[in-house]
Amino acid sequence: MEFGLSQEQTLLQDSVNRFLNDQVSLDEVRKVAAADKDDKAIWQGLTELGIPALIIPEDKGGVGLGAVEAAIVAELLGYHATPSPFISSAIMAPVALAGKRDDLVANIAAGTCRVGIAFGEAIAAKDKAGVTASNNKLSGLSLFALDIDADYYLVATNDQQLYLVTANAVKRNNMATIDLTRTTCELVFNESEAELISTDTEDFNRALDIGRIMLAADTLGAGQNMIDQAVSYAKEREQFDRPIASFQAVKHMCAEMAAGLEPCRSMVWYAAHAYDNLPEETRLTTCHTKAHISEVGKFVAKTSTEVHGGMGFTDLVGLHYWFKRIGFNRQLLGSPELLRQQAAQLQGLAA
Amino acid sequence: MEFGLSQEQTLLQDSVNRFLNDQVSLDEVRKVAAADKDDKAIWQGLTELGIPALIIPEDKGGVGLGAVEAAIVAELLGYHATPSPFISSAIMAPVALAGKRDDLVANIAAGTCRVGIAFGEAIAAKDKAGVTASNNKLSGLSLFALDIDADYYLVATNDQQLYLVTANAVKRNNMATIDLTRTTCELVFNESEAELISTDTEDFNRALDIGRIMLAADTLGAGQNMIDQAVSYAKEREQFDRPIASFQAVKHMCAEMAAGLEPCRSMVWYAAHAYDNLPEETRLTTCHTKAHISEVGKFVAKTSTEVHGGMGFTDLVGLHYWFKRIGFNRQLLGSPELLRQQAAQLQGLAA
Amino acid sequence: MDLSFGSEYETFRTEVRDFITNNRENAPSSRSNPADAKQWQKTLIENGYTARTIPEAYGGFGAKPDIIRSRIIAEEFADSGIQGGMGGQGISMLVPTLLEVGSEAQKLEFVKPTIEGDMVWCQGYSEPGAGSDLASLRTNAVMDGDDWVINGQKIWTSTAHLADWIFCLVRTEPDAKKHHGISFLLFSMDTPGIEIRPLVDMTGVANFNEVFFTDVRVPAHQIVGNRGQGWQVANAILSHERDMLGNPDAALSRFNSLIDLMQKETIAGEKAINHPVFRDRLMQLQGRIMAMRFNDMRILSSRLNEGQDASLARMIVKLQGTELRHDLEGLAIDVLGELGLAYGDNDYTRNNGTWQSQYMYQLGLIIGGGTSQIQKNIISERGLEMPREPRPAQ
Amino acid sequence: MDLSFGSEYETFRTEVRDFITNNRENAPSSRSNPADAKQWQKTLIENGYTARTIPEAYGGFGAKPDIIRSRIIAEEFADSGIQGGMGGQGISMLVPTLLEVGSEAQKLEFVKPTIEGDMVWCQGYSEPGAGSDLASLRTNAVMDGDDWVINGQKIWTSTAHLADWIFCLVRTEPDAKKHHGISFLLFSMDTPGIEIRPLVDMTGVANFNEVFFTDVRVPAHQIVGNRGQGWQVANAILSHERDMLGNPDAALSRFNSLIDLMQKETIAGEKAINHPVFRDRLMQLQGRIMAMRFNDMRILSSRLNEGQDASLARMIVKLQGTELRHDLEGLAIDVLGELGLAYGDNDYTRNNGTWQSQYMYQLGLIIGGGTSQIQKNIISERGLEMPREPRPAQ
Repeated sequence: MEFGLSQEQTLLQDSVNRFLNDQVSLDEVRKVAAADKDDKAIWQGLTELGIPALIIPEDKGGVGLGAVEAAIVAELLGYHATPSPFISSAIMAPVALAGKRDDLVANIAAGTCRVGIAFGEAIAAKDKAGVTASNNKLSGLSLFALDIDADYYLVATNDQQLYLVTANAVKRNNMATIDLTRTTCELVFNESEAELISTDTEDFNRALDIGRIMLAADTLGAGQNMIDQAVSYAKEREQFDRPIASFQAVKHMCAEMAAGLEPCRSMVWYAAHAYDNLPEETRLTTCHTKAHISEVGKFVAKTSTEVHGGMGFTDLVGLHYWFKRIGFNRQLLGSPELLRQQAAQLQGLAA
Repeated sequence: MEFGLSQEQTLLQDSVNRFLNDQVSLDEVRKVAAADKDDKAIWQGLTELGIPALIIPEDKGGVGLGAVEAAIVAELLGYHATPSPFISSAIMAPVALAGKRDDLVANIAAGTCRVGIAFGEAIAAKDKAGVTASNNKLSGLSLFALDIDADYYLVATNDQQLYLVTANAVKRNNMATIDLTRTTCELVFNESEAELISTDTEDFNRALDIGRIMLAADTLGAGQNMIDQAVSYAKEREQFDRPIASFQAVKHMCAEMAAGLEPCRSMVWYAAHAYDNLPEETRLTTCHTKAHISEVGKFVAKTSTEVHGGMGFTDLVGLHYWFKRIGFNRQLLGSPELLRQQAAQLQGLAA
Repeated sequence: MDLSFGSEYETFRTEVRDFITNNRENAPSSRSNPADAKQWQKTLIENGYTARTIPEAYGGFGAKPDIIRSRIIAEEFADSGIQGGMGGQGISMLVPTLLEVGSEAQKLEFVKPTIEGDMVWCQGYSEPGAGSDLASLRTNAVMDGDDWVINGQKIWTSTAHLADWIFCLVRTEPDAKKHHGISFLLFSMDTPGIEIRPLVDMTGVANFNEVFFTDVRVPAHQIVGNRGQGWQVANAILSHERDMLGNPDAALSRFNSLIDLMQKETIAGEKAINHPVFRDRLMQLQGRIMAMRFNDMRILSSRLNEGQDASLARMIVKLQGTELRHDLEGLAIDVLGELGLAYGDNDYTRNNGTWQSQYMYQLGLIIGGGTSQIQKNIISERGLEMPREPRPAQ
Repeated sequence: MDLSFGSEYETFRTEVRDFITNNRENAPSSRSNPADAKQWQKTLIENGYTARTIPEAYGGFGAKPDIIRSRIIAEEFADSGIQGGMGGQGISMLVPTLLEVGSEAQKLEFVKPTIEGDMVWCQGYSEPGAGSDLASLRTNAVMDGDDWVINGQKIWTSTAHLADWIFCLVRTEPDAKKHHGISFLLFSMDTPGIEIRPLVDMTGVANFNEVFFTDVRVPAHQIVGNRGQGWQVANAILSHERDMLGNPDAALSRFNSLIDLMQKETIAGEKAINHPVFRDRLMQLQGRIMAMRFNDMRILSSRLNEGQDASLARMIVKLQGTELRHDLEGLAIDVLGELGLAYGDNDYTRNNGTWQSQYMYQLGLIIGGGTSQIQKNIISERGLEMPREPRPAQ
């Protein structure tokens, strides 16, 4: 029995962490956030590490690892507030496209193709938005689709069928969100040519499950970073002739954050492990994992900002990039309330 | 503009407080809780102060004061965890019986009659309970009716009609609750003779409104007492060679309690004032007042117990009498969730 | 209990309403030029609708203090949606300070131009190293001939880029105990050696500035109070500033916007207001707002009626009010789901993106003007008479 | 990640199950007499299902420590609903202490009768004046001839009225620093001068006792470790005690009862489970329980696999687990509405009134075994390496 990271997993963690430490400084994040740069150089670097190929089977040109390894990477990306299309292109898309468009999957693995994700309206259609399909043509509107720089989009219709469209086939407009480390867009479909990928909602759900686990892992990393920053700031910052870390109020705020977040690490590991190995547990665990971590993350984001005092509120220390990233992860692909409702439904506790 | 207690109100407060300080010690509360005594001696003392007559009009033998004065008294009763039928007999019953059974109202004022309240099933009927009327006879079951020693019960049927029954006409069984400072009973109606008091649900609602305000005021007082006890204990109790009141964690717990409870005082005053003067605001204010104070009270009850450390958990300091009293007030005559639902309905925000 | 203001005041209210009706067309909008705004301010002063209790000798209306009249004026201007008297730190903080402790010459020199909008001020209190522990500030002023020479840095200086003058706390007595080494200086922002850098905050906007002083020379007489008394001079109005944070009227107005939002927005085709979990959270907020509004009435009443103590009620406003607002804005974001993420240049923002910006800004207010932790210290020590933190052994 | 225990352990699990099936009729129930319970305990020891790793020389089974086997035993006995090995503070706390630091004579004298149930112990640590600051305890023992003479008072002594012996912390070196003046003594509860008073708590039950010592004489050799080393002797197992609080398995079992309750109870004619606000709170709890269960797996894994650090994961269990349970019990009360008030002698209690009694008892656990405030000190200081509270100046 081993519920922890293996040596190989620790090596993966170390190598990705080293890259992100070197290449994704706060300055770099700022540049992307300010739209002075896009995420392509970072993605190129991650591609050299094999990240887009991570969960793609070896016979499709991938590395053939699983959801636990993916969660390890997602956590690190969150820790460094890394701009990248990881969750959409490297994780959700290959899961859905496997066996359907293996050519594209191989291109994703090679880093020559990015596939965005437009699932929002299939989860909870927004007013005036929604996507319908007819004769392999899509119509309607999808909001907050992941990745403005994708070559393709994997689109879920209102009834959770999956279609693939090329970026050229749709009208695509940037949608700014609070989180400037990721890009989302409005996709306008007007009888847009599309390729049917699956009518089996289970395919939609599998891609959604792993996407949700990745967002939870991202929040885990981002939250851990905010705690680390808060503790470290509190030790340095002096007021009333002593480090504020020696005030019980500050210590207890940090203790409450750590106590909340620490079990989330096990939760992410378990959800990822279940995704690969325990199909009957996956969906419920996933719903609770994303919902619970979103709530803890909200508390950590607020509290760590408070520990920083006024500095936490400024752009100077840049803490807000993590604050907003946690906020983004909370709402995307299912808010906590929606996920808890789904968890109840899965157990027959709600209609 | 004066939103505070008048000189007369302060005098009332002082005289009731003096009586309770003298006559309702923790020892006295313990005796009633242990059923070594009932609340009759205390009620007799309060009767001599005119408390059962408080809100009964002067021409009916009462003192002719209003809901604000009633709330002042309820708060003090809560502060001292006083066993008494105040809310049922002195407040809710006279409101409902005024103009219908003025003879009884006069007897209540004189302290020669106690009227209990059985409204529970009209608010949210419990499984297998509920009261129906036919030809001035009641059938069914009402649970947690207030006052085991009442001479009459004012009973609300499932459809919120009000009936009066004599205690002899029903089967009455004691129902122990967590709060041993108040008594409740099971009333079994079996074609029990009853007198119709009102078919106008507004009469039911007016009595319910003021009952809810009184429970909120009781929690206000009980909560204030718990904060006072916690602060005073923290100043006395030494650990690590200093009073625990000098530890920031303890100070902040007390500050959070005070910050939560202090606005509740204004809320009770306003709700009581609205009850007498602002009919269009009464019901919404009342719902929110009881709901909000119940939530704050729950926090105060837990936190003040924690400040007391192990002593708070014992029977030795008796803090639990207030803890349980707050718990009782929370659930009776409408739990916070039910009240918030009603608040939404009153504003057309819920069906 | 008497919640009405009485007939005398209702007459006054009618006067205010009439004034507003008759002068509505002269009120400036956000796009008016400065001259119109100043003219409007003068009209308001002449009619006693701003600078009301400031003596005529210093340019004010000269009325006796009357909290209810002031409140009626505030209510009526807020309801009418037209601009009332000018705000800003010069008018709200410096002027009361000068009236209390300034010299006659300072009152004559500064009050009139300030209240008439000809002299805009900013406040130089906080420093990067002096936040909760403001008295540890290190910006220093050294006497050189007849001038103070100032070096150091201030932060959180809102409107520094628009201000003509600054009122500033500086350390002038380095050998005194920290609270006794500070002086309160006034000087022009045109003085050589001042550099202003905008301070972008988490909302993405520069709501504040940093201000750097390098050998800034200020004439010796531009001090308020004596050398080393700056802390006492500043302190009276600091608590006044705290009183302004956590205002429940603003929360109520946002709450009403939130109800509107929930009645309009849909969640998977169903109106948000019909979502029982969100509705329950909405109702919880309404209860909290009610409590704070009635608490506010009690504070007002205690200022009107001698012998009513509402000191604890006042102490808790900032702590409770800012948390309440933060939670309220957060509920709107949750209700909006993915749409709650829209921010900045996005056609799909709701209420101009204010749910997100206020969610963050209110967190700033939880921190600013005395953090929640400092508020809890104050409540426990001054409100509950619990002991201060013991001094650490050296 | 490998969540299975492997085939060797599955074989072991089968053995345990077979044992349970074959011996089920010998297991005592709550109404069995003490002799039967002791006989069952002996059977369990002989088969290695309790006292498993205690050396045979001291009456145990003498197996090598194997966390997984221990866990499998615990799981299977819990699942079967029949009684596993005896518990109590003698077996869970004193025996490990003696095995670690007791003299050979003490091991031989005390371990066997204790694990066989012939010697029941209680613990004398806390005092009215020594709670969070346990090391400030004042019950003292003075050497008189060959005896210690003990005077003082203990509190929170569960099972004192049933215990044969007590293990007790007493101050023997009044001039030493407080942590260095304590000794760890063992003595019979029959010793003259001991008075036991039941301590009723807020649940209405005497779950604990106070114990008073007046000139209690104890032979000098009944000390564990040396004079003044009592704090160190006690401390190793104190942290072990904390590990037992906040167990997520117990929370899961209560959660399942809560689901049952919500499926049965109605609120104004509608099943409680269909109440969206309560259901959302239920699901929040389920998420928290899941997190704590997986956290627990991680702790187990760290004990099995070298190099896996789960120290922070362990440190937070008590804090999170007790709050979780308190909230869970509180939800049940809210769901029950007025019925949630029923307690004690009331035909309408649900689950025997345990929702209320556990709501209170779990609050007791939030306080006991290191309050939540002490837990947060530990997490911040040991887990996050934040500085200790500075010593106050004298």
